[in-house]
Amino acid sequence: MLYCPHCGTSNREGSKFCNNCGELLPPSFEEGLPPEGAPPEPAQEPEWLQGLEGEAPWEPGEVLEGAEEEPEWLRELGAPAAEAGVDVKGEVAGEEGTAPWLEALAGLTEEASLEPLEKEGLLAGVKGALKVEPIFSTPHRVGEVAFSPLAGADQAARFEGIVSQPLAPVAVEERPRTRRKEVLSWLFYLILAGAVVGGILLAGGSINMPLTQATVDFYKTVESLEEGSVALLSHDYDPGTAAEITPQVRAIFDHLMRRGVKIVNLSLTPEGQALADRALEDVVSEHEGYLLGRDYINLGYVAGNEVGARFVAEGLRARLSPYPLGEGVGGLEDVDLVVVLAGSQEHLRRWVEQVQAPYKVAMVAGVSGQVDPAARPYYRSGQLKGLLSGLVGAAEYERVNQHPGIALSMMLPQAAAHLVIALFILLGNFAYLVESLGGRG
Amino acid sequence: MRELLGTWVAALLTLMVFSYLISDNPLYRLAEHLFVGSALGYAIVVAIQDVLLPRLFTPLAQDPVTYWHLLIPLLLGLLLLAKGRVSTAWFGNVSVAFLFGVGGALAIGGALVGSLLYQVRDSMLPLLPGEGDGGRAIDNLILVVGTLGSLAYFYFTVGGERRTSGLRGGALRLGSIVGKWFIMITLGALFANAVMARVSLLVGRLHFLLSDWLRIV
Amino acid sequence: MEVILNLLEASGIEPLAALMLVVLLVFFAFLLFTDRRVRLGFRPPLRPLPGFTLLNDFVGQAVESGRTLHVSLGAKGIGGASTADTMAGLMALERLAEQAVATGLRLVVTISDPSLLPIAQDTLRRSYERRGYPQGYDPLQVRYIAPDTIAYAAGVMGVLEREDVVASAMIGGFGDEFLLMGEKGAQKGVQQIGGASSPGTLPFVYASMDEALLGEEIYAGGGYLSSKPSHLGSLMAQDWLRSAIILAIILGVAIRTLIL
Amino acid sequence: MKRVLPTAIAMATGFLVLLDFFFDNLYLNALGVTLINWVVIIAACALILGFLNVLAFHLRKIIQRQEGWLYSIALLVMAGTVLLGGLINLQGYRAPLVKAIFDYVQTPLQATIFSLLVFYMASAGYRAFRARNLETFLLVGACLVVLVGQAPLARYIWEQLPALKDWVLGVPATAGARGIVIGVALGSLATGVRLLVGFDRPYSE
Repeated sequence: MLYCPHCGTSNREGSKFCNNCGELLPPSFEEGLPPEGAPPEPAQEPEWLQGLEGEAPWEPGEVLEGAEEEPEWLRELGAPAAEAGVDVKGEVAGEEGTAPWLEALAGLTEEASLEPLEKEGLLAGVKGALKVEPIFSTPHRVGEVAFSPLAGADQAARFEGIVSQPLAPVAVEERPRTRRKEVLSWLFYLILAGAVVGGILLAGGSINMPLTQATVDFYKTVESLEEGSVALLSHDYDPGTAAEITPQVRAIFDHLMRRGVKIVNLSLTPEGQALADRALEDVVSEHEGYLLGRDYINLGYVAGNEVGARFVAEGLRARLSPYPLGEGVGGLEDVDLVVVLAGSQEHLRRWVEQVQAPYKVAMVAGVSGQVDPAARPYYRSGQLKGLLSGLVGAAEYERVNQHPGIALSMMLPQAAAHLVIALFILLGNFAYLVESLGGRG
Repeated sequence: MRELLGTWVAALLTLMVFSYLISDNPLYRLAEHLFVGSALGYAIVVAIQDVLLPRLFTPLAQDPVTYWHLLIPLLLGLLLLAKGRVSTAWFGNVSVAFLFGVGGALAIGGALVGSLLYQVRDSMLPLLPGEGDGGRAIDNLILVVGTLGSLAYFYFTVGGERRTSGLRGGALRLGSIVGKWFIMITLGALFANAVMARVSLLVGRLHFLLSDWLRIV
Repeated sequence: MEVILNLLEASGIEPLAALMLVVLLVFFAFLLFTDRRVRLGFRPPLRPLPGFTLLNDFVGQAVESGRTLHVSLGAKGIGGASTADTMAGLMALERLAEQAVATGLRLVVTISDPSLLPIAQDTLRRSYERRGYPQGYDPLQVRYIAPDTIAYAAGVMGVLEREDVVASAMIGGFGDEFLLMGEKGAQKGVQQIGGASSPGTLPFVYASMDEALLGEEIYAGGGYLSSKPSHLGSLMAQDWLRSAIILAIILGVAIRTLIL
Repeated sequence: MKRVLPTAIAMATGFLVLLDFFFDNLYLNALGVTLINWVVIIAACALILGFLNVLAFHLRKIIQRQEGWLYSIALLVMAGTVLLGGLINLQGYRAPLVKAIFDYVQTPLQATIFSLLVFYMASAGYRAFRARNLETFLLVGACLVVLVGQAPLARYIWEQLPALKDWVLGVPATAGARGIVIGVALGSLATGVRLLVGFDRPYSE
């Protein structure tokens, strides 16, 4: 609770201005105390009860709203129940007016909510349980007006910032955006971009990447495919995740084509098929003799949201029948490997649940790094025979496939950016520490 | 030639977007509007080519007797367009109601079959997985406690009833405190987890500028 | 046991599906019961949620007519599994629309799924009519931006950047693009409330919003903001089912620990 | 009629789709798939409605010469170009013009705008991830471990770091995420049920 220094009204934690008089409140971390002469807070009342009384009294209008939302068939059920509990006067009115029995209800409710609260015994524990703090102490921006890691100057600037705020209930927009704050964020951006650019420039050819078992399993699964077998690749990503997945796709294409595997491509995202086309064009040019329609095909986008994967499984034969490649493929059971390239957890889950589980087809996945925690359980349970995750997975695959490509050269800038962001977070904590120590002294 | 021109266009657009980091400016604004426009156009093209033609118009035109039922979504789609005029708006409520009906059912199905079933099942872990596997035992204990705690954190109507004993209230309070710790760990870990994918994206863009465009690397 | 399984097989329902059906029916029974109780006058005490407390009087804190209140209904729509998230956004919109009408703030609603367009417009129109100011409703207050989530985020960033936004509420189905909008709002000093259901998005909600609604909390809007009886009843029913699930997990853990 | 018909339709369709979820019956499955297929078709029709909305908004901006009307022209021209390019010869996104725009305009723009997220994560991390108490300390700690542990070559910083990262993601973070996901399931279950029994009728006047 924050108390307004002017009128004594209590305000929500983190409020910038008093709800009653509109005056500027002290920053939230400096706990405000009720000024002398202010009406004492009814402390014995739990917070939730205040909320109830203050915000949501039962007004006839509201009850009417409730009545309107009640479906007819339930209302019929409900009327006798209401009659049993309440003294009903008159008939249930039409939809436009307030039903008298509901008005009666409203009265009853008001009484119910005004019942004196148990302060001891059973409900004592209750009161405590409800004192859960306002969920997360979201850092409030007023406390960070200056947005600077330099504590001493920071204090002054913050004070200045608060003082310079107009004392009107206009609030919000006047959160000062000082030039310094902007300059600081430019500095951050510059350092981050510099780290990445430097990493790209410094990165040599191949880095000695450690290989993870999931990648090796992926490789082995592809390696075990015989010439002429069929692999189905589902490109379920968009340009937002393509930076990670396209390098995976190139490495996988390269490997599949060296094995002489026929490749069926499709996509459950509208953009995926175009991205797949582009990767295909590039890789096919390195492998002579791979013919469109005979050795590889892109079936395009399969719309269907939740059931897209099921549409694919059920309609594969029809989709493939116009092409020479489709001759030997009667359905999903003739596909030797399904490769799911998922930019989101949802797509992977659909493939595993709607295709892998019912059809028991061999499945591997290449996913965005972000999907990795969700994908790993499928790999552990054996539903996925191999898993590539993120750019790191692509780099590992390039290494095990002995065909170094773009992913390996991106490892250094990737690592640099991670470290820089970690550094910023540490810096923020350092600034906070210095600030709070300074505030105490 | 096409490739070269394309690379230049892409590179310039990329730089226009990065200029937004300094501040809002006309170049970024142009790039933003071009992007929104092309994304919109593309989505409509995809919808026509991959949905409306193959799933609606082609079957209807070729074999209207077999595919008569497709007239229903066609009608519902047209009714939705009727919402554009206030006087005919209520017809459109039928299509909207249809969408809400299917959506509500999918929400229920997704919640029950998609998450609840698997998550609850996976939470039932043995606390003594076997001899000499102390690490797993501790992990499982943490998993169970964390799941229960973070679930208890979300109680909305705690304690309104007289049946709530002090013990149960205390357990809930403890649960929600522990739950909050776990939720905070989750938020921190997932934030960092998201960094990886986006950094790859940034590296990809800068790599494009340095290698495809400037040809430095 | 065997009898039950046989019976299930005969009726074409798998055991797991049957279990889920039971859960659904139990929940439905809870809901009917709690809804009735609330209608008869019982008011469940609600845990305070700062997000909804702020939302309830969102624009009251910054009244200056002519400026903009932005409401995002999420990057998803209706008709799919994220329908529930979108409903949460619509609940908030209902409340905010009335506040905007009352204070004369300019309301901009952005959507990314065009199926939402008629619903968002209807919600707005009704709010204006309820306040006796139907001529104030403009269908173009609801802006469809683009179906692609990044394009949507770019469009919303444009709104936050240039349209003198004083407050912004973003509740619904979101992915990572949330942070693009949220951080832009934070940079511009916009008062923000946000909520999402996907765990991966929550850190971004937490990091960029003034008040965050996490996960399940977004669905509670009807109960917290409008005190709709069926929504209050539903919150109670959710809690009962939650207790049942907690007990089930404890039981499952005990069985697996003791028997295995 | 105006009220009953939409409600009945919502309840009936929802009920049918639910039946498909629970019963493994050939006809019900086919019906469920059909209904969802219809949703896909209606959503595609809704795109046209959406396009009209965009058109109306930007045309008004252009006609009234509102601030930024030139950009509106750019937006409409771009959308129109892609649309016409795809509709001519009905080549769709395989049309050379659409393909070129997708490859050289849309993809780089989408990727670059999304990559701004990294910069925003850096500034949000600096501003919001501060250890003020035990809870936020856990937040920051988990974040740093995963952030550094996930960097390629992290094992050169500390041999055990990747394993620790996997533990944080796999044990405590999974537990928290499970609680959140189960909660969300409860919430969307409740929302869905309210829609299907007609407590909530956002489609009705």
